[in-house]
Amino acid sequence: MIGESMYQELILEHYKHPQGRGLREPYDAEVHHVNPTCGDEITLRVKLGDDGKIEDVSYDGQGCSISQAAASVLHELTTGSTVTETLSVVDEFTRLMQGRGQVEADEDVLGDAVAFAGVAKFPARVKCALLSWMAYKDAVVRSAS
Amino acid sequence: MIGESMYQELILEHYKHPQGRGLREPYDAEVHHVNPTCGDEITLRVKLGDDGKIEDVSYDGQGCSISQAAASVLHELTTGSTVTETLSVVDEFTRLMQGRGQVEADEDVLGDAVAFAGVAKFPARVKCALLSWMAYKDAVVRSAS
Amino acid sequence: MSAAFDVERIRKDFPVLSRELPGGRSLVYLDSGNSSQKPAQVVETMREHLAMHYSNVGRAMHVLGAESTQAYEDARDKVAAFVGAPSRDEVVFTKNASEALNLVAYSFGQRFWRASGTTQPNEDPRFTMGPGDEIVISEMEHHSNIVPWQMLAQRTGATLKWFGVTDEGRLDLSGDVITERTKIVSIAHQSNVLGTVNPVAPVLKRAREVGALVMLDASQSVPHHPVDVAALGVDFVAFTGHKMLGPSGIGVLWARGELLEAMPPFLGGGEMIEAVWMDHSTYAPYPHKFEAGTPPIVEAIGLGAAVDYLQAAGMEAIEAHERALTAHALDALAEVPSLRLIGPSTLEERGGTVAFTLEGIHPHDVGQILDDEFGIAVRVGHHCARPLHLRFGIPATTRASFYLYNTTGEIDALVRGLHHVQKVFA
Amino acid sequence: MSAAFDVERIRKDFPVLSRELPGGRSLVYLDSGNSSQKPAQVVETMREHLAMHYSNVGRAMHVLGAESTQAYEDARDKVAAFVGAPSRDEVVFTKNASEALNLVAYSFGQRFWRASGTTQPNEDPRFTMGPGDEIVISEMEHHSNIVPWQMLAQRTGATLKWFGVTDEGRLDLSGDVITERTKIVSIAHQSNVLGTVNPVAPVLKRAREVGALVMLDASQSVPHHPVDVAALGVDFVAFTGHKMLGPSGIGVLWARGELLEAMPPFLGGGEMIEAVWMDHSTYAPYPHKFEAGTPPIVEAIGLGAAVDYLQAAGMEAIEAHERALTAHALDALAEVPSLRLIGPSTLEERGGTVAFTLEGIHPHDVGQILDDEFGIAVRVGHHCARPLHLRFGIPATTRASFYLYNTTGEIDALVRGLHHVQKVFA
Ligand SMILES: Cc1ncc(COP(=O)(O)O)c(C=O)c1O
Ligand SMILES: Cc1ncc(COP(=O)(O)O)c(C=O)c1O
Repeated sequence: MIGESMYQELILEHYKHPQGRGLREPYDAEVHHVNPTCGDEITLRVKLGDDGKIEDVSYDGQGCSISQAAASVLHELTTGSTVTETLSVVDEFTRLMQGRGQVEADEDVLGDAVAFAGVAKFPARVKCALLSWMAYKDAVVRSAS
Repeated sequence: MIGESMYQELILEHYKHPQGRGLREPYDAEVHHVNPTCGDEITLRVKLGDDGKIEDVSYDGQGCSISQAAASVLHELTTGSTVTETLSVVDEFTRLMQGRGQVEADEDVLGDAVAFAGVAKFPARVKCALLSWMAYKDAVVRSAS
Repeated sequence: MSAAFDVERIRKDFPVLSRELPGGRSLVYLDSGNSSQKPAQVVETMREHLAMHYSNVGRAMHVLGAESTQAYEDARDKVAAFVGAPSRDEVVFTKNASEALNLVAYSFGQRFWRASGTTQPNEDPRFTMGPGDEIVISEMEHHSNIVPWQMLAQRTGATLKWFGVTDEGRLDLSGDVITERTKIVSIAHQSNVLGTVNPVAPVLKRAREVGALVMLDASQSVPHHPVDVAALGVDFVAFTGHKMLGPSGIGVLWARGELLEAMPPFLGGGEMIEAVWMDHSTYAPYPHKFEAGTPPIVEAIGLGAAVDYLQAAGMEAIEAHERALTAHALDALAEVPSLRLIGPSTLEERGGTVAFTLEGIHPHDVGQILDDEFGIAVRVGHHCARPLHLRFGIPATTRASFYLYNTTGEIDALVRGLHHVQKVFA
Repeated sequence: MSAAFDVERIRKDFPVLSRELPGGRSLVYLDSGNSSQKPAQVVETMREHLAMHYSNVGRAMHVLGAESTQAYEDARDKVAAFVGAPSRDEVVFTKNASEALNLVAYSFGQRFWRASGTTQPNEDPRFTMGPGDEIVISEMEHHSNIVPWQMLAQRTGATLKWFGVTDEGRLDLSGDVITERTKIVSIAHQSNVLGTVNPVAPVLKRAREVGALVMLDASQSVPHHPVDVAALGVDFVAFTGHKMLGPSGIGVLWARGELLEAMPPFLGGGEMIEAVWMDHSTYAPYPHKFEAGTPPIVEAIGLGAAVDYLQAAGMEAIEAHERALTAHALDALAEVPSLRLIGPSTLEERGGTVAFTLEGIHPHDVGQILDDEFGIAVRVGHHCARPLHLRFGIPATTRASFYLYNTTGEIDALVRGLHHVQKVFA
């Protein structure tokens, strides 16, 4: 990995001890996303609070450690933030992932998610990292409408 | 060309002073061949003698010096020889031309036609050199039948 | 020539230009319109990648895979920026310009069938093609921009039409060639024989009026002029690596994203798919949808290095240098007795390609003697533009074509050579 | 391993094998089934040609044109001899194996139209294709030998059928897949996942009984075994340069001459024509008929150098070396707990490609940790054979594939690496 491991401790930590995993009620929207290339899957639910904040993101799925850890980090970063805030995190994360290793991550925005920076060099893994995040964006749009 | 000129004196000599050029009567077969790639053309007539020898090869055409000189040399080498002899010369000439510069010419068989050896390295010119010779072969087959 | 453009320094980057040919001749390379020479920077980039960083792209998840993928995709970025593509994803790598032209031609008139065997017509009206529909090209096209369209017409029953060429070697726009039936117009940006740079705007305007798509064969323009595909406003642009200091084996199709989206896939296989079942498949987003199998990886990387080189030299400077060479050549050739220029005799809207005939001497002989005696490499024949030669009633021409590394001294050598040729055949 | 085969000496020819990866790891390259590394001899041949001898082929009439043309056509001779082609002209250069497979698929069911617009059906019954006709492939094919045939079925309304795969990873020849309606059978010579070498004779025999043509996707066999196309007796063989020590950007289609003669052209353009008029063209004899535009010149020359290298090493010796590596690997991997081998577990009719899963650990993670921690390059995913993975009910596998430069020590490193992976995810 061009000198730095893709498997940051943090990613392994999230993989082995996923945060917020499991599908919970109530929810405003549920989506099911699949990565047809590698077979990774995720089912994800979003519950909005009355204050414009994300009350809960619950999920279940299967796939490699990158896709599973990404969902766990997503849960941590979104729950309790406003929809607008979380969408800008999603955008920044997407930018980082699609930057083919040439984009500087904005740590202030991304928090723990910067641990995924090393993934960006592997186009085949980028989709794993983005799977839950894209599902989340989709779910937010649906729950708002 | 790779050290030796394609334009041997002999080729230029035949080009400037073509042997046996012009269409003559009588003849047993007449053919018209065209090289569609470069536009070279030849009309060629063959007259067989009673002794199995070629009595006359007469021709007219247009094209580059290689194609014109090749017709002149053809006239010289075939007239007065037996059909069988000339066909083996044609075969040897064809082999030389299609050998991409890697075939040793048999001087005993080819006579003056060895001057064309340098042409073999240029696929685009090989057809110029072969035009009249292929026309001759064609005409001989037709006159025999 | 501009002070900033130091041709002697440039020449040092091209090893072959200082090569001694067999027999002790030095090389005068005036055949860049056929294929250009390669600077050491391109050769070295390819060598280094092949020797130390090579692996397959996209699919590999290891250091070498990451390095190759990054270098390959970087090359796409470079090419996209070089021609002003609005999006890098609109750059499809092919093996040459011919494949790019065929890819677009094969996009039309593909009728899709369901597994059950009932016809499932291709529903995008821009890409249907059948009897009554018309395809427009021109009489000055390279065979690679003629034959794919002839084959399309044969496959679909559509009609092939073409712009004529004036005596001066310009596109004849006078007639009513583009009609309401026209679906696609495909013409050369710059002719590979005449040097003529064709006017894109009026053709595009007329095509837009009738709702036709427009493709430019930019094989001879992208290497020699600043080209901005967005500013041109056309739909498809094809060009080829080997004519722009890059290696063989790599070409480019640029197309507007929404068209790449709408087009059916052309070559099927690995890397162009999203998911495959035995009985059907879904396809990857463009550009990968059109890049089946292992792409020309090292070749794309070499092309990226070529683009770097061209940009460092400066496309405006290159254009100005070639313009000066062309002016010199037009003047000098005008002095050669019985030389007939085929193509524009002024500098207006023309590039550095000069084709001509010498009375009574076959171009094959001209080319070969120039090479034999002086090491001057020109191209002779119909230059893959036989219909254009038929139009001028000649089987062949001699063509000298210039690039950033050529000098006026080399043009003078050509002129001396032509005088000698005339002596040999006098 | 035979005494004559000195793997350490071979390794010295591959510069990348002594490369230090970032972080100080050394490289263990077990991904040659994806793409092979290149010996210095290939890299240097290409460098030298690009720098000092390059020009376009066929059409150029000067020293460089002659040198390039000769080197390019020499490469064709070498490849033809390497696979036992009865005639050098039966070797068509493509950009990769995928293009070769598509070229053949596009030969079927091309209906030709006259300029007048009336249908002119393709008259050769071997190449007609329509509803009722059948195409046969197998479930173990690479996407590049699936998608082109799916697209052909869609274009023509023909039916796509396939051989299944047994639990042991062998072609299931039990059913009646090939029927009187079959027009073409296209299968892998060696599977790129299972390593299985497929039995050609029974398939060919059945195909001949019903008058069907047979194509072999030899992308994974030609690099690793002595292959003689004439002895095999099939009609078409596709393979690819980058998997056999050659560069990217070059592939090969071999086909019987009479078929190349009968097939319609695929890509149209320069070099594949005999003569062109605006409204129609006549085509060059094969192989040029199928090589439109500037071919991958330097890439073919590089492939020629690769063939030289393989022949000097000896294909029998390479095969024996890989067989020993495979034996070692099958033994060693059997010791890894919860490792499931996908493909034949014995050496019989199989090559040096070993795919497997580790219970509870996703192959993506296996591959990445092997790379991260040990510099071991394997391939993970579905290896462009998704239907085969669906067949085994798994989304992905880890695949190690061997070549002449690999050692048993590298396989031991892989096994140690797998134990480590299991620890990380324990
Ligand atoms: C069995 C098989 N067929 C076809 C291909 C396609 O080859 P290429 O990517 O060179 O087109 C490959 C390799 O990717 C392969 O392993
Ligand atoms: C105007 C034009 N179009 C198309 C081509 C074809 O390019 P390629 O041979 O790289 O496919 C050429 C060059 O040969 C050309 O000059």
